[in-house]
Amino acid sequence: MTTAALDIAAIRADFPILSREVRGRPLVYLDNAATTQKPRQVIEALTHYYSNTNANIHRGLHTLAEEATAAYEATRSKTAEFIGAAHPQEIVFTRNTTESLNLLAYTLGARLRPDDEIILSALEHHSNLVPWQLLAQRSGAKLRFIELTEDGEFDLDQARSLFNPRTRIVSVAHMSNVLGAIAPVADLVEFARAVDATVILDAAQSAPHMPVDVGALGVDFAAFSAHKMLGPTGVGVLWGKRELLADLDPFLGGGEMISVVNREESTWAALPHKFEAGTPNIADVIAFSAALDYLSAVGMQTVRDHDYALTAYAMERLSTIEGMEIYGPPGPERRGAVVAFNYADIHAHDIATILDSGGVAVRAGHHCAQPLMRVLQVPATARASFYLYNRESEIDALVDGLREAGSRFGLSV
Amino acid sequence: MTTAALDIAAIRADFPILSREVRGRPLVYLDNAATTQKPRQVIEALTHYYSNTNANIHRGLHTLAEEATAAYEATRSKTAEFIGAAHPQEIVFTRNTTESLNLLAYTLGARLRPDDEIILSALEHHSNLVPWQLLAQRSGAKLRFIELTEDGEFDLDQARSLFNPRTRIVSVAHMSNVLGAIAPVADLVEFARAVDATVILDAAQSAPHMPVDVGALGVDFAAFSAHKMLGPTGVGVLWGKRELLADLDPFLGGGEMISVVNREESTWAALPHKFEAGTPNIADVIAFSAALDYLSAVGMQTVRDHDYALTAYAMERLSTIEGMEIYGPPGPERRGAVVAFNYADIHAHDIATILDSGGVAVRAGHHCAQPLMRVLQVPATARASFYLYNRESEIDALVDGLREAGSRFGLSV
Amino acid sequence: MPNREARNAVDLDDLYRDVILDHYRQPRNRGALESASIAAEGFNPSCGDEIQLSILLEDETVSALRFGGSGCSISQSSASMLTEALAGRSLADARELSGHVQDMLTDDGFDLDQVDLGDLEALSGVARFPVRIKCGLLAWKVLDQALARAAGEEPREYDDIPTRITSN
Amino acid sequence: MPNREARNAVDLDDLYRDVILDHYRQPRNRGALESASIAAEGFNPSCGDEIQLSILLEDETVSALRFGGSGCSISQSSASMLTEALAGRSLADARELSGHVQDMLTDDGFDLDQVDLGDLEALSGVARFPVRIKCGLLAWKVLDQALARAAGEEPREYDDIPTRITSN
Ligand SMILES: Cc1ncc(COP(=O)(O)O)c(C=O)c1O
Ligand SMILES: Cc1ncc(COP(=O)(O)O)c(C=O)c1O
Ligand code: FES
Ligand code: FES
Repeated sequence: MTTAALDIAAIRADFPILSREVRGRPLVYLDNAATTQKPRQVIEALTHYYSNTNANIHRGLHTLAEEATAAYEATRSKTAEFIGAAHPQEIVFTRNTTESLNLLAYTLGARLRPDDEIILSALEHHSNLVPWQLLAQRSGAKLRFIELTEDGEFDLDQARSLFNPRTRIVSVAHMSNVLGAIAPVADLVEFARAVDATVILDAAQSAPHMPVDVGALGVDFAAFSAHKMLGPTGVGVLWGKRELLADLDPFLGGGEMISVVNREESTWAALPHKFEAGTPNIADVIAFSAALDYLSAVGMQTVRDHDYALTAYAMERLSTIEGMEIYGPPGPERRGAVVAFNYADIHAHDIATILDSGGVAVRAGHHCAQPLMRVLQVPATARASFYLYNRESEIDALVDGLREAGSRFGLSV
Repeated sequence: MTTAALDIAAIRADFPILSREVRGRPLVYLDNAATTQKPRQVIEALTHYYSNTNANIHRGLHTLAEEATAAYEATRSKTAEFIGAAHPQEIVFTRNTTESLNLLAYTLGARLRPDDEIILSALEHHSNLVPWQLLAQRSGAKLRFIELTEDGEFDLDQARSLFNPRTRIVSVAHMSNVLGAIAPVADLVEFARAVDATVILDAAQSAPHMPVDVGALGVDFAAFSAHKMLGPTGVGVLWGKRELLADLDPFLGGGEMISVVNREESTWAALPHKFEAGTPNIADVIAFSAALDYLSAVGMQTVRDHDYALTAYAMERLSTIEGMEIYGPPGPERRGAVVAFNYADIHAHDIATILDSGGVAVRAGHHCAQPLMRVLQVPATARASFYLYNRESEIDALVDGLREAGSRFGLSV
Repeated sequence: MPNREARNAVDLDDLYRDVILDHYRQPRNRGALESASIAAEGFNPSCGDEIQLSILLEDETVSALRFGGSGCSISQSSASMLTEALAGRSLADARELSGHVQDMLTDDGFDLDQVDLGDLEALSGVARFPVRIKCGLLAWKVLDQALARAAGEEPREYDDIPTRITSN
Repeated sequence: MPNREARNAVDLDDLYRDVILDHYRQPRNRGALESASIAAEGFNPSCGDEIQLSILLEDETVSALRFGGSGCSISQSSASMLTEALAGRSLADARELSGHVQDMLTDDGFDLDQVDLGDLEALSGVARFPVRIKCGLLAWKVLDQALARAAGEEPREYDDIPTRITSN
């Protein structure tokens, strides 16, 4: 393992929840693709904010409001830097990835015409599928799907064939939350540029797990969630190229997003405020700063290396169990820290229950990717997903739990 | 003062921020209509959640997810009880009042036809105006405005005259964030029922400051924000009658809000999940429970009585200052704990700066109610607003600061 | 830490009783009745698992029934046990039994000694696994729908477990 | 607590210098020039305050200017001082002065001793009140727009203080 770079014991000491017990066993938290745990630094940032500077922002002329506004805007700058955005104005804070994508579906979508086409893929999370379905219903636009290879990766030849002059939008998961597969962004951008389509990246899994530089990737918009990268719940990020964001009509109307309001019509605030209607989730945005600091201090390449090592170890150990089926790319190179699997004919939910009784938290179900389940021809999978505080011994606990499940269900283990 | 019922010293001890200093003076926080401070109970609920039960909710089969889901849904039940909703399913968690109102403007709005009419009032917060302007642009519906009396209250005769068979929606502030005026809800409901219009209450200021029973009020929908009632930022509430909510199409698409997802179309989850797409602001919703508990323990009538006493005292003391103009209803009976004013020709922002230098936090500006400023024929006002931890001596500090402002600007004080 | 292990083991053993695993591995009455008087189905949206029931009624009595669908050990064994327990019961009797089983799964105060549920008692441990209660209930909610229709009542809709009558 | 009071008082005195209050109470050059070569206006969206400038240029020199608008003491006195300070200056000179004033308001490292800003120095205290800096800048941003246009350049757009040329 390449965890030499990471002092896991020190990292674990930063996460209060990791010392809790579940059903009498130490918690083994392997549900990081759903949401990650939070370091003390993030929790303390919240406490500090509410105990010292809590105020509504932007329109205040008193000291608290000034301090809160400065801290809020500082997070915006830090977020911009973290993903290589050209300017803090390109960062819009939303509730989550889902809202970021819906914002795009509503605003970009207002321009679509019947028979315009939107390209998605077969592995999308519902959050990058349903908003486009709703848009298709509103606009008459058509959805097209990139299919997967046997290994669960985008079929590039078939993908290429989908692009045509009616293609307006292509929106895909940068990293699959089920298969772990990493999308071939450069190719998609190339295909899209040729037909002048807008490229959106659902970076909900990639931003937390690997270095992401939106400038270098060459996409137009990206969306991700703070809660999946050590930050608080309730904070999503929408990044967009400044000129593209500026060109969009507003999504939600209300306080903060306006310039001049008359009874009948209004004008809009400058970016990014145009897209942040009402009182934002101030405290959590400010606390997200601490999460970004934490990840930056560790280094995103180090996070990726650690993920890689754990994923390799997990795949190796799981594949020694007879009847184990692992989905997605065969090696850890082209995938993130997500291992979805099924074990013989034991239902994924039974696996999750049995693992939980040993303190091991994994997720079971369709992982908000029902169409992908149909492609895989399974009703559900179990899924273990890792992050920077996980260690090999936790994967051993996972394997032990799986053996217990096997023996309970009468498999030879 | 009727503060006998409240042990203010004990209450203040629960709010860590109240012991901080601003520019060398004890903080006097009179900007509660913008956002309130948070008691230690709420801050600790956040710390406790992140240190013990943090997990994504609803789809988890492990212990943490189960505990987090239970706590999240318990807040929903508590919120329902707090406002007299018939069922927890009637409570949808959003980011803020603004998002709740936009959700309605998008979903109710999808049914509007050109020349349908929407009734608002002259005093609306931008958050209850701009969403309807955007809807009017999308749908061709027309906005109608209830005008104000000299005292800053709804002109009921003129209001009555606005209702007609084309009226589809009436949406007003239950309590004005500038004038404090309390809307004549019973009359509006009566007018609306006669023409079968939907009644929406912007309860952003009322839910925190007085007993609100949506059942007794007879309205159809109500919206408010946790951050204005001791809760964390990032949590809004949309309440709607169950059959009305059930009848609406979804707003945001994504995880959690679906039942069956196919590539081309999907079916929706039951209420209230249909309207909660993606990972919600779990931690803050759970911490909002502690805020509701706090307010319930004090009692909303006691909060209202305390507000009343402070408002009466503030109005009395301010009116002794020559050149002071106070906006809104003359007595505290028909208004909330908000006192907006202008002092001679000193600009509201200069007043706010001078007060801040004495530790007194008030807001100055248009208070997200530009059309109301035009009705009042002022560019801006200063505004002091109170809550359960404020006391008379803080109003004295406000008055002292105003005298300082007066003398600086050469007024006779 | 033997105590913890023990407590743990007891927990899981509570859920995965032998009877349950037996019904899961060898389901009874799997299939569908061509001549069914009523067919109904339901699914658990949180996992996508589903149950179909087809029921033959003769003289207000359940004379035959079959189940179909797919899902976890709890939902499938619960359905399998249901088919065994119901055969030959009167409509009224069947509805009472269904009420007992659902109480057993959801009501803390339910007293196992008050009623004889036979094999179905094996489901009692499910109550201690809150997220699995829905699994245990699924087949019974579908049954309720079917029996309500058989009794000429308007079948109730369940928000959390969408069910529907597919034929009668 | 005399120290605190003192520190406090100093702060506010820094902002509300006599010169500023004097210009606020008795604004110089209020109005508009009918014969203006260029007119521009801008407003501060965070408060709604606004400034209009009308400027008469003769031989690349500001020969007259007037301001209008409404707002706080800082924005209005800043505009009033601007009109006094600029009259008679060459275009280049005016732009340089504007640069200095804006630096004084926004640049921590600005050294007051390096340039003689006359009465405009009174604005230096504004820099210590971050939320009021926009007030001090408003008139100067409008000026920049006007002068850019006068110099034949495309006027820059400010995101935070929308300004526009209204005639030229
Ligand atoms: C009357 C009223 N409506 C709506 C809002 C908007 O609330 P939020 O900013 O929390 O969405 C406010 C608060 O600013 C308000 O006072
Ligand atoms: C790939 C992907 N997209 C979108 C989402 C939705 O994120 P959120 O629930 O934070 O909106 C997730 C997380 O569940 C995800 O993994
Ligand atoms: S997990 Fe689906 S019914 Fe049990
Ligand atoms: S407060 Fe508006 S410019 Fe000063």
